[in-house]
Amino acid sequence: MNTRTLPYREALREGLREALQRDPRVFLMGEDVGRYGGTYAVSHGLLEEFGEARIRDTPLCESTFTGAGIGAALNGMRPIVEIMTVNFSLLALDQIMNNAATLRHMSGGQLGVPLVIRMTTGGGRQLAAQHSHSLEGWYAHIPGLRIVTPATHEDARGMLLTALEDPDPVLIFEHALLLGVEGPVEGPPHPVDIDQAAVRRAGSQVSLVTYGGMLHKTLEAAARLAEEGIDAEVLDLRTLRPLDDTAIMTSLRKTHRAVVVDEGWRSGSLAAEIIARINEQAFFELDAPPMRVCSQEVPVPYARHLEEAAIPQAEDIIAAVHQLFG
Amino acid sequence: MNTRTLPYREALREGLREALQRDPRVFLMGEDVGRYGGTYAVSHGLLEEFGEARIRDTPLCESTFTGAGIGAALNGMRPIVEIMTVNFSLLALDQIMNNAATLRHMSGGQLGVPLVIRMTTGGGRQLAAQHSHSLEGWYAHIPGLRIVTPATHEDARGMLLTALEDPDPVLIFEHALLLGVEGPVEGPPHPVDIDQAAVRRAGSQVSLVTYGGMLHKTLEAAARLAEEGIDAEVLDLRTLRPLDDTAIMTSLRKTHRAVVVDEGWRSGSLAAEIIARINEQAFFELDAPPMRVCSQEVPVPYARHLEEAAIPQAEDIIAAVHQLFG
Amino acid sequence: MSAPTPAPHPAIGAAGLNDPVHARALLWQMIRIRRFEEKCAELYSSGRIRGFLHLYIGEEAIAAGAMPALRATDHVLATYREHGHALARGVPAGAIMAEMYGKQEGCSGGRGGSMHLFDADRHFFGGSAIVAGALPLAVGFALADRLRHDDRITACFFGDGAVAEGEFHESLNLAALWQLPVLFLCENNYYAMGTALDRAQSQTDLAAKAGSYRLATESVDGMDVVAVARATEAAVDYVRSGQGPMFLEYRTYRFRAHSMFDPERYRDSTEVEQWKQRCPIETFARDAVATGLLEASSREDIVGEVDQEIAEAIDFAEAGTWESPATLSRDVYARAVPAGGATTDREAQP
Amino acid sequence: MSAPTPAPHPAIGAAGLNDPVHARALLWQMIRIRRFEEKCAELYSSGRIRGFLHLYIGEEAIAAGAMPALRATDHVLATYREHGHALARGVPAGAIMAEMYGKQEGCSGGRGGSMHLFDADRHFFGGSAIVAGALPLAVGFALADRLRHDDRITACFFGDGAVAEGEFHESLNLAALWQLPVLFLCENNYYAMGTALDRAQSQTDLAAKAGSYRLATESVDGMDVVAVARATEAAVDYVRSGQGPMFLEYRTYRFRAHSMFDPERYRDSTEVEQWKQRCPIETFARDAVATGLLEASSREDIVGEVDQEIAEAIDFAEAGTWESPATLSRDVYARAVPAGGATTDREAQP
Ligand SMILES: Cc1ncc(C[n+]2csc(CCOP(=O)(O)OP(=O)(O)O)c2C)c(N)n1
Ligand SMILES: Cc1ncc(C[n+]2csc(CCOP(=O)(O)OP(=O)(O)O)c2C)c(N)n1
Ligand SMILES: [Mg+2]
Ligand SMILES: [Mg+2]
Repeated sequence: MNTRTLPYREALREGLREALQRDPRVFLMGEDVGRYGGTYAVSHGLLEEFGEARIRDTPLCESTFTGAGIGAALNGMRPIVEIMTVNFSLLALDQIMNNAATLRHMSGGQLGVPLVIRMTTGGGRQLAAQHSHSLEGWYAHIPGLRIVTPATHEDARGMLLTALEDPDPVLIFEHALLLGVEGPVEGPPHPVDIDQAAVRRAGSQVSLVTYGGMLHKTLEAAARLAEEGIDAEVLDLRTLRPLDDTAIMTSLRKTHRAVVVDEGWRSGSLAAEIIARINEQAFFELDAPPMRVCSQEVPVPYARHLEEAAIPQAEDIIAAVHQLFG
Repeated sequence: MNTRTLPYREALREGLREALQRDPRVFLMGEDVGRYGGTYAVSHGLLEEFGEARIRDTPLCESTFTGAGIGAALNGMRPIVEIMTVNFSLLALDQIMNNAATLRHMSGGQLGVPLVIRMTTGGGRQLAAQHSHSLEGWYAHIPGLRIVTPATHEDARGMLLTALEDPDPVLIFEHALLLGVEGPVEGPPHPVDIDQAAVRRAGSQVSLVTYGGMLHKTLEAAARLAEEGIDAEVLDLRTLRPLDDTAIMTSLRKTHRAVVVDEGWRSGSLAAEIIARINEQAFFELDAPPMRVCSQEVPVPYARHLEEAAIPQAEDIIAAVHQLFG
Repeated sequence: MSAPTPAPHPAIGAAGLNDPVHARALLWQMIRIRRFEEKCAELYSSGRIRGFLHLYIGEEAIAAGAMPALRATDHVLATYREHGHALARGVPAGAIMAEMYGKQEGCSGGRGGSMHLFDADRHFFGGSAIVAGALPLAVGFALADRLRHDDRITACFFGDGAVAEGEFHESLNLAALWQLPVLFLCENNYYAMGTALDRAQSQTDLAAKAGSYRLATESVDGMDVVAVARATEAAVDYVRSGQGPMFLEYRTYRFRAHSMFDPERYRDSTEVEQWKQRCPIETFARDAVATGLLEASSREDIVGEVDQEIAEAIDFAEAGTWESPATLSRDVYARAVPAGGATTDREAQP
Repeated sequence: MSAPTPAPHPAIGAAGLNDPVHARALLWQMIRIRRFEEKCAELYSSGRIRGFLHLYIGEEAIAAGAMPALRATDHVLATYREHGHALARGVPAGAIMAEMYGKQEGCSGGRGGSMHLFDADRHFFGGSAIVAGALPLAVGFALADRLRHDDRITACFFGDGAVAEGEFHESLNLAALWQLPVLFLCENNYYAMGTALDRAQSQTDLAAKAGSYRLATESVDGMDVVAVARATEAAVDYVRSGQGPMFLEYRTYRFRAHSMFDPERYRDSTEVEQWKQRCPIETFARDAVATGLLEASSREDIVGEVDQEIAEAIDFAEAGTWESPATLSRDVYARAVPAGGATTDREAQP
């Protein structure tokens, strides 16, 4: 296979370009996606390639351009709405929850909202409390949405294409810390299966369940644990709603121990949901109570060392595993 | 003690009146709180008693009147913002999460937002998908907020007074189904302790952990279980953030079994958080995996029988307990 | 505040009509909506209809006058006060009634109720219960048509209360900036629940306010069905011609409470009575008969016809079936939730 | 679009001044802000400052001219581009610099960084990183003062980009409706990141747009520090006199990129160069010297003074201390979390 290495940002762009080429109904809309080239340069060059009609810069109005994406989707298009970052998506939440997520059911199945909303997420860049949210797990509470979190380059490129085939709204959370990271993709852009979680590292003694930006810290932790002789399996959830319970329980039945690693705030985290499901579906498989490594329950602070203390680090994952075995 | 019986709505009103009488810094602001008398007649009569300056009707602009409440709180007042229902609070979520909840920490402790936000919550009145949300458990994810859910008349009246003494933002969720229900209060209005959960029915065999509108269905279920010889304890969480872990674990150490009853959608529910905490803090006390009874993962439908099927009912709680003992 | 005193005597629209068929159609639609809703109110009292119910009574001239100006392929969005719009758009009365009964034969399968009437085939994207929440959708509908070079337009009805919301501002700006084929149709009935217009807006001239976005605007007497029809036709032509969006204000009044729960403390009955003098049905029927456009008996005939239709609608609703709770989770997603995916079972599964 | 070509030669504000002390103070503040930020850019490159850094370079006349019009007890809110406002408001340069270093001695204890400068004692409610997010707060500040019959006013700075957001609309309406003492200060630099004003607003005359809320409006050349000062003084007087809110637009330009990450593909360098000809520092210094108001050496003297202050600020920041992560959870709530309450411990506790 033809394997190439490229930054995550470019993998995203390849996915976008492919999507725009494949289907004339697809267009990209959001703040500074065009002339600026995308806040994080993800859409750089696409305006020149596809023109203003399909690469639409919007004014600052998150609620309305998201709602307009819903309307365009209802009316036959396949819009990709970019909300610059998850932090601004709160302004669009009414549209997302009350319109995008409800219209199919509320209309008795007559309507559908095949909309893709992309946004960057996560902390780690010293952007402080209003710019460092990790809310993808929180969004996963909402029925009617599909939530995906590409952690690999193949997923960054392919999940968009899969999402565009989905007749329902899909939210894609792209971790900002990954944008510059290099990684492999194979062959031309193609949709990827988003229904199933992926074992990113097979192991037998403990299941480390994670997703998105935390995958890399978790893999790092697993590598370091391996040096100590602890064989950890790393499961990348990929889709946070609906969760792939089968994959989680399969891993757990092998390892009998779990640590869930999640950048969201601890209380009400996706990690809590996973622990609840483990209880419901595999309680008697457990050798020890499942644990979670989450963000501290504070608005994320600016200072580097404080931010590092607020967000899960590889050390925290290792410490949790030690506790589990200790 | 002087015990009176009155509707929940009037208990809320007594709390409001007392708050306005006690402290000239207190004012009430929101849509239709004045001339209309409150959408649910909670504030009926207060305009006449306290005047337009302190009972302020606002235009339809949830984000801005909530933000204005934050600003007024920063500037020495003790505003009570009424968001008519939780459903519209999504429009104000940016102000709640990015300003109210962060300013103290982000300013290094210089600022404080002593704001109270009240809203009705919950389904059960055939108002369909956009008007039946139960998001209080979801709000409990946000550090910097306190979330309270008065389920009794004493709490309906007193929690507001306690909340106004809090130097930080407090969100009060009043279940719409309770408004017309009669119940007792004792003596004159007074603040109530909101730090601790309350055992509403002592029992020894299973802990039913709940809050808000679900308390009454849970008590009903407990009463019916008692007839079968199952002795259930009912714990009313009262404050959803911060959770009273001690009370939960104390009950669990007694009963060794738990069912969490929560009107929120199942995935990512507060119930999941409680199960995760039980795992973390009392795993080896468990005789069986804790269970949860939550809303179905659908936008709440209009038709009565469908809505009833979507929202937890006493029968569902009983069935869960049976399963636990079965 | 008080609502502005009505103009002494508005130019009666019937005077501007010379087609008796058209006149009868307008009167028929207004009476049909009125009688339908009066029946709804009864059915609400008897518990057949539940939830919230917002009556359009007094405002019928708008839906009746405006809707015929649109093509069947245009898109229509409205609010929770949308029975009249649905009826005028051609959604069968039986399907609407069944929806309010919560039956599967309802136009939203019984899941939406009064506030959420939908009919995709008739491009009726109906009921929205979040004030101003449909405006962004309308912008998106229009954008899609523009991108496809389709000459369909999108009409979005909303109330005066919506004008205060941020989405109004954002939506008018976006539509004007991108010159989209949206027709913003503001039903100004001078109250948002209990809040009078001048207690909600620093600028109570809503067309002037809308004009600040540099789009075409017009205001019209919403109690005059012919004026509504003419103004809407002109607006539709303007928008369809590609000159950009337009804002049209209908000045109207609701004769009934905001919803079935409203004690109406915020306005006094003399104001209501004053407006009732301008009842769109009374005035139009009177003038159409006076000018010889309609027979004196027309009104009675129409009542008979529509009452028959409404009775059938009720029969249809009564005979309708309840969806089984077993299919409750259907249509949350179009695709079945994948194996291993989120469980939607209600009981916990240990 | 292109930004509007600058007027041929603006009326130079220095001509309207006759107080050399005042002239020097204005020049001093502008140069101080400029030099401070040039140093910030350097410190960013060397990694001492992190996160986002938005420079105000080119826009200094606004903060320098406007801030002295306010009383110490008035309230000031700004955006993430607020170093200049903080400096002009009297927040010590050392405390600002230490904040950007992330030190505890920073004006927000190191938790806020460049975008979140706060100084409660100086009524500087500073940095807000959600565009338009501070406007509702400003309305609330003003409401509180009005309720207490206090004659303090609230000044809220924001950019042209904020005008498109719903909260702009809602806030101007509420302030005008309730006649609150808020001064809306729009720094129109013709771009919101890479989006030019005429690609964001259907109405690019922002004062005209604001006027649609029926409040007083004014536009002024934001490159002319004296014009800024005069217009702001008049606006402050107007608002303090209780006549209601006011909207004041400063027409300005940022000479640098939006933030340190911006490749500036959306505007061409000739446009930037054209505006640089109107540098508020250059033009004012030139004219003040030409009219004899200031010595030719003033500028150099001022640079010396402020560079000294900035060097000390850096020393202060360098010497500052890091907050221990052990106190990270402090100040999430004012009260300690009650026993049994939500754990904030990072490791799970089985
Ligand atoms: C965002 C939002 N806030 C509040 C409400 C509650 N509410 C329902 S209708 C209404 C008044 C709307 O008035 P208007 O837009 O004038 O329409 P009308 O009812 O007069 O037809 C209010 C406040 C809501 N549905 N949505
Ligand atoms: C609600 C929101 N959306 C998007 C952003 C990202 N963003 C930061 S600054 C900015 C441009 C704002 O422009 P303007 O208001 O003109 O201020 P300027 O930067 O020109 O001073 C954008 C889009 C944000 N911070 N908040
Ligand atoms: Mg109205
Ligand atoms: Mg700008």
